[in-house]
Amino acid sequence: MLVLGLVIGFPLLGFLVLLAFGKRIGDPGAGWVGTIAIALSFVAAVVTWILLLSKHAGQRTQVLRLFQWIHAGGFHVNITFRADPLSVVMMLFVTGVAALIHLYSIGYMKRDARFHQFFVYLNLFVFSMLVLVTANNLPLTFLGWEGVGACSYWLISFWFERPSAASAGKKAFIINRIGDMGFMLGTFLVFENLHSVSYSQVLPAAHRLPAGTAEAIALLFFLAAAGKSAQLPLFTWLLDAMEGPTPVSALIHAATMVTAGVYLMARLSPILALAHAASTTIAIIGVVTAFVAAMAATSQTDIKKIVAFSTVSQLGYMMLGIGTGAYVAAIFLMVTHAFYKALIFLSSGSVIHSLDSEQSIRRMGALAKLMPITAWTMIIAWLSIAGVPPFSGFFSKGSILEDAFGRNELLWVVGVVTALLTAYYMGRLVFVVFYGKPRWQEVTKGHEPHESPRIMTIPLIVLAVAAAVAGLLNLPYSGLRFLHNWLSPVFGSALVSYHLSASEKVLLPATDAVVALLGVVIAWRLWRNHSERKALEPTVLLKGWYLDSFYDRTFARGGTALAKFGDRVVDPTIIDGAVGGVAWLFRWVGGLGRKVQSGLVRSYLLIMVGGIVVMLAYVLVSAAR
Amino acid sequence: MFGSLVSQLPIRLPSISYQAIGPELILFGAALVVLALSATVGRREHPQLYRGIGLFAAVAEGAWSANLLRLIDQHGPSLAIAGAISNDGFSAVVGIIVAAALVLTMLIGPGFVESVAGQGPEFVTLLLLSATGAIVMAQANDLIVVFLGLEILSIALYVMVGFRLRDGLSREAAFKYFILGGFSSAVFLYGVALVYGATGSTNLVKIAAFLSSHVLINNGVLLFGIALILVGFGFKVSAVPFHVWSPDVYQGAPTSVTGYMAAMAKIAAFAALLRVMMVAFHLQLEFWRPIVIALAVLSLVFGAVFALRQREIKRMLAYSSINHAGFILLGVLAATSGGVRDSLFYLGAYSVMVIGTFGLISLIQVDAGKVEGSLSLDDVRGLGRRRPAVAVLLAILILAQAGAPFTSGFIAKFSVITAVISVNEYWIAVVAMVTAAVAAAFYLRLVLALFSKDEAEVGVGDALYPVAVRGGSDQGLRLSTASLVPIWIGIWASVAITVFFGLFPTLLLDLVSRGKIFY
Amino acid sequence: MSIPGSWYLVVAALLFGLGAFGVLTRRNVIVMFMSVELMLNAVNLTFVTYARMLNDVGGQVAVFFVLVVAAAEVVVGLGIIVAIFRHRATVTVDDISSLKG
Amino acid sequence: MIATVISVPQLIVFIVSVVIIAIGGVGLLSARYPVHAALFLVMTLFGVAVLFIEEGAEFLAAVQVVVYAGAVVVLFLFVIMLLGVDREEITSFAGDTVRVALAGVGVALILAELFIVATGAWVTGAHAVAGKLSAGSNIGVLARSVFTTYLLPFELTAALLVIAVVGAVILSRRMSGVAQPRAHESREV
Repeated sequence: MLVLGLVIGFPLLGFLVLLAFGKRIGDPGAGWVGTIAIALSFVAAVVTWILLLSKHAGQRTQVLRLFQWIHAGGFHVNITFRADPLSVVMMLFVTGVAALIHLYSIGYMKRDARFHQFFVYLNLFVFSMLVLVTANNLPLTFLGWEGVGACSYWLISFWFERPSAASAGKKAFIINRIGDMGFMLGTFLVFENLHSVSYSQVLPAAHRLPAGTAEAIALLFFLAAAGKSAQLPLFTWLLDAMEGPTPVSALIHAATMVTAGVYLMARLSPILALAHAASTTIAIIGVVTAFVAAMAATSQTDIKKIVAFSTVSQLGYMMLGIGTGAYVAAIFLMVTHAFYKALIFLSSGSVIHSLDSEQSIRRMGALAKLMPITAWTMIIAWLSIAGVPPFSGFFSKGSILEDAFGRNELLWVVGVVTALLTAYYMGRLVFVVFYGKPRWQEVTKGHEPHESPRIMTIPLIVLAVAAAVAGLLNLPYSGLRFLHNWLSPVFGSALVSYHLSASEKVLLPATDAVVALLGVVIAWRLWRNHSERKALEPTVLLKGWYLDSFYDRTFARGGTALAKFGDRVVDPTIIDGAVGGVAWLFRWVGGLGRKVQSGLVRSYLLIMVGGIVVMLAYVLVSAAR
Repeated sequence: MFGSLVSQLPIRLPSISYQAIGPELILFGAALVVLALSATVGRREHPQLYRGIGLFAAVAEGAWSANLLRLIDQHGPSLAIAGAISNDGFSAVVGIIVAAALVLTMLIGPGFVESVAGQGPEFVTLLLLSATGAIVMAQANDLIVVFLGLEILSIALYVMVGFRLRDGLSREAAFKYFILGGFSSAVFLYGVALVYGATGSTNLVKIAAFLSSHVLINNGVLLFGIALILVGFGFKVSAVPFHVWSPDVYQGAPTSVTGYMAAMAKIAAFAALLRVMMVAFHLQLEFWRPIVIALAVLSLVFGAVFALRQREIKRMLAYSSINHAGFILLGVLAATSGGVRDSLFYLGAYSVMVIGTFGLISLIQVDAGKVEGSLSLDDVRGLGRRRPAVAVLLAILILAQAGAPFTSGFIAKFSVITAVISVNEYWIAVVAMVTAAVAAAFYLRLVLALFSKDEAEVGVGDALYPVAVRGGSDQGLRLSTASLVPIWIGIWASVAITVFFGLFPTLLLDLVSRGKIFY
Repeated sequence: MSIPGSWYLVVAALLFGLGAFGVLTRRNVIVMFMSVELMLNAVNLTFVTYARMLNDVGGQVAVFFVLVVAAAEVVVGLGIIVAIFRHRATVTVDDISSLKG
Repeated sequence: MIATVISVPQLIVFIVSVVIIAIGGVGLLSARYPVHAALFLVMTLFGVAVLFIEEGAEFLAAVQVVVYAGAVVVLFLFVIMLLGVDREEITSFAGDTVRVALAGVGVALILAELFIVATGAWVTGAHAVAGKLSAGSNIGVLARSVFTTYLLPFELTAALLVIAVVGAVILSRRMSGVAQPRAHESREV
């Protein structure tokens, strides 16, 4: 399985080369080096896939062992990578989408002062992501998990000159820290109960876990996944993350990194299958996230915010799939989503690029004639995400909703309503941006927006084709369920299959199609000639349900209450966010530390004596029998 | 009458295992050689000679310990010299860690210290003597020997902290360290006295034997003694609330001494703490574990939180070392052989990186022409442009301290947390991880400052300490090339070791897992 | 019948407390240092008392070592104090507080 | 009743020496001049030495007087005179509420100790390990123990004393560096 090493090795090589010589290679060259590295990695991934395909279905799990990493008593961790149907699917779409986005970035980041550095981070990111999806044990997955987190942090604040970019990076960092804790604790629990952290040993032995422990492990890992995959209530960071360059949003915050949580849950499906309560929780959180984010998306005016909320919503769908045991459907949606969401982002990027970094849809409009390729690819992406047959979203979302229906009708109802909203808000985006009256004159100061260079449109076209036809991967007819047949050995008995009656099998997809078309029509009726409708854009939704400011208030004000020692002038930075509040509390305690450290020896002695007295009190308590 | 007869009998000296006390003899002997040479050759003519002897002694000590470890693996551990010291894997491994810390300091330290305080044999001598104390503490199988080792180490450190005697900050640091240290020594000693009263011995093995064969009806005095001993150790390792000295002393001491002190005091005190608790008081685990938990949790939390507000880098690192102490205490409170191993790993990893870190900070201070006592975040802003090598190396070491993957710091944190999980104290593991996350924030702040764009705001550090600086006369230090070469070797070695054991921790884990305590 | 050991122990404990109190309250660093010596003496008394109660020589030997340590500590400690005084002309502990924050 | 159990002369010696210790200790705490404090310290040391004798530690009593009272306290006095710091100190009891609270803490500490000590017979069962104290003359037994069981600690004191000497040399040598600020160039001590 040496070729697996190549899949991971090429991005690493690209990273190292760019790190060492990036500055010398210069503006377009560095981008090409990065792109080629990823493209080669994609080729290697294809070879891996073919090699696995040639094997019998039961023997498609291959492990590449490099060396022993940690060995401490019973605890050992090897640097081992795993090629199995699941990780190959992940590898293929990660490297494929990443290669296209690299190509696009060559055009997008042109003339940026730190052009080569951008590709250094991007290659490192792809490497980390591949480590994440191919690792054969939890600690190594965690390394990749941290690696993508760190790259995402750097890339969000890539334009750190903007203060908002820097603080957004910080927010992403801290919220992901909350999730990481879940990951580590989950790992420890797994090790405590199964005496191993290797997937090869843990997953087949998962059934030995006591039910309660399995629930706990599932919930802890879901905490990690919720942080990374931006589920309620931890999704606020993803919106701020849009401060990064658009290719970053496309690659990291739409196609790959944010889906890592879904991948992790799918990877741990044998444990999840034991945890019924946890699964139900995940399904509910998923569907609620999907709905809430879709509602919020209907009112945004920043084009990237719309897409970001849409991403959160789609991730909610994936978690719904995970929660209902429809792992294949979740992975299917993940793949198709990677295509159409990357496409939406890149198209938006193309628009933003031609409008000199303008992001408000209020100042766009009538761009379809000027940027035909961008417009058409965006429309394909819209129809895909809306679930209009026969575009890919129809099949992938349909299979999620089918299993949701099998689990509980209520989940299905919410899911369908969300689908309607999805078709609607994306339609709003398309009509307001590409049709209606031009409103961009102010921004462009006279000159007309023009189509992006070819290096940016080629990835758009490729992704558009993929988004349109990706449904072929898993058609809902017994012989044509390629992805299902490919993946089912991985999930085995964990995969839940619901039996639907013949009429349901016809009615459910029909409902999906009708709903999608309905959403398209409504959007057309409402937004064809309007760029603003106050009644349909309530502030509560524009502000993302006030979730962010709710955090501001609870944490920041809570902190303030603690410090109500006459200090009425609240530092303006406190109201900077939930993180600000917590950070402020820490700062306050830290300031207390500086007061304690008065420099007076006798005060120090007093503190020490205080410690001794407390200790002796404890002695008295323990000694008195 | 019979009594007087007995005392007439000739005294039979116990057999002395020179092999077991080889490390002490090498270091102490080298110190005496340096002193003797300086009297004949001339004090300041041959600074390189003294450093060379010191370095040689440190390496020899490490080699001796390694050989000792090999022999112990073959022939088994034993007690030596009338049971006063324990010749076991644990002491040999600690001997190796001490040697590593000493070698790095021998490379980095003298160049800096002697450029401020004048050249001479004293610094090298004190380094060797203090390391002798550390080895004694690691081997000690008797509370009296622990105390003597502690005092040898501490008194040498008091003097080293005050080595830049012409600077007010250094003198003040020495004084504070001394007076608080003297107080805590007295408390520690009182604890020893009470344990002696309760068990009839100061010998760890004999205490354990007594406690396992007798049930004390009234165990107050024993517990009292254990608690006071913990206070003494808590002071040495700077665990909250006995940490109060460390920010001041870390800041005031010559920077490379700070690194050495952070490393060596922790190695020695934790080694002795582990042995005392594991050997003598293992049966009292239920009693002392909550105390250690309290110390650990407080150190973790306050070390991390107090550092957030610091702009003074050396003080920030002092708090970070308090946080580290909390982590190492996790291994102690586990009180299992795994916990011992993980603590040793942490100590080894931490010592190497902290000495390197402070070496780099010394370099930055020399560059900036700063008083050694102060270096604020603003002073290092944009260092990545001016001195990329220094900035990158410092960033690596700081990230290692934060526990970044692929550095030994990550494995260290990971393994102590595993140790505490293995005794089912999950909440402590959670606390530790949360504080690691909080700590990551201030480490990151330092790293970001190193690579940020805007230049330094001038003179913040100077403005803060007008009084203190008055006594000194630091008109920009200059380092000769002859000093710079070993300094860079030491720094690179520290970074290389940190990264190497991050990539291949198994080698170090194998070593420390041979460090079993004999009882 | 001789005096019970516990009486000596109580005296020692009181002496230790007095010493600790002195370190905590006095402002003159030399007197603070003397108070530390008082604490060490209390420890010595404890050791000797236990030695008698246990009929064991170990406690007395310990005192012997404590005396040596105390002597060494005094030499270095007074050296530091002299150094400080030479530069700052103060032995008032509260004045020695430049390092803080 | 106590008198019936404990021999009267011993009791008198005990009480007298405790009184001496108490006066010395309290005096040390409240002395206004450092010199007085040093003298009070000597007084306490003498009291403790008497207690040592009463407990059969004659050698230690001698060492206590010679080394402690004779050498250590003289060193203290020497430094006090050298520095000329024998001036009145504002004792900290006045107007310092924090220190009063501190005093409370100190007292609590002592009371806690007393409570433990008062709870009684904790030494039951412990055997002499290092050697019987009653096995001969005090010095003889002590010497035997120092050169057998405690041989290593005894040798370690050598290292301790070397450090003290080196430390003293360093701390005092630098004094010359102050007189001539450029220490690098000043030739010798």
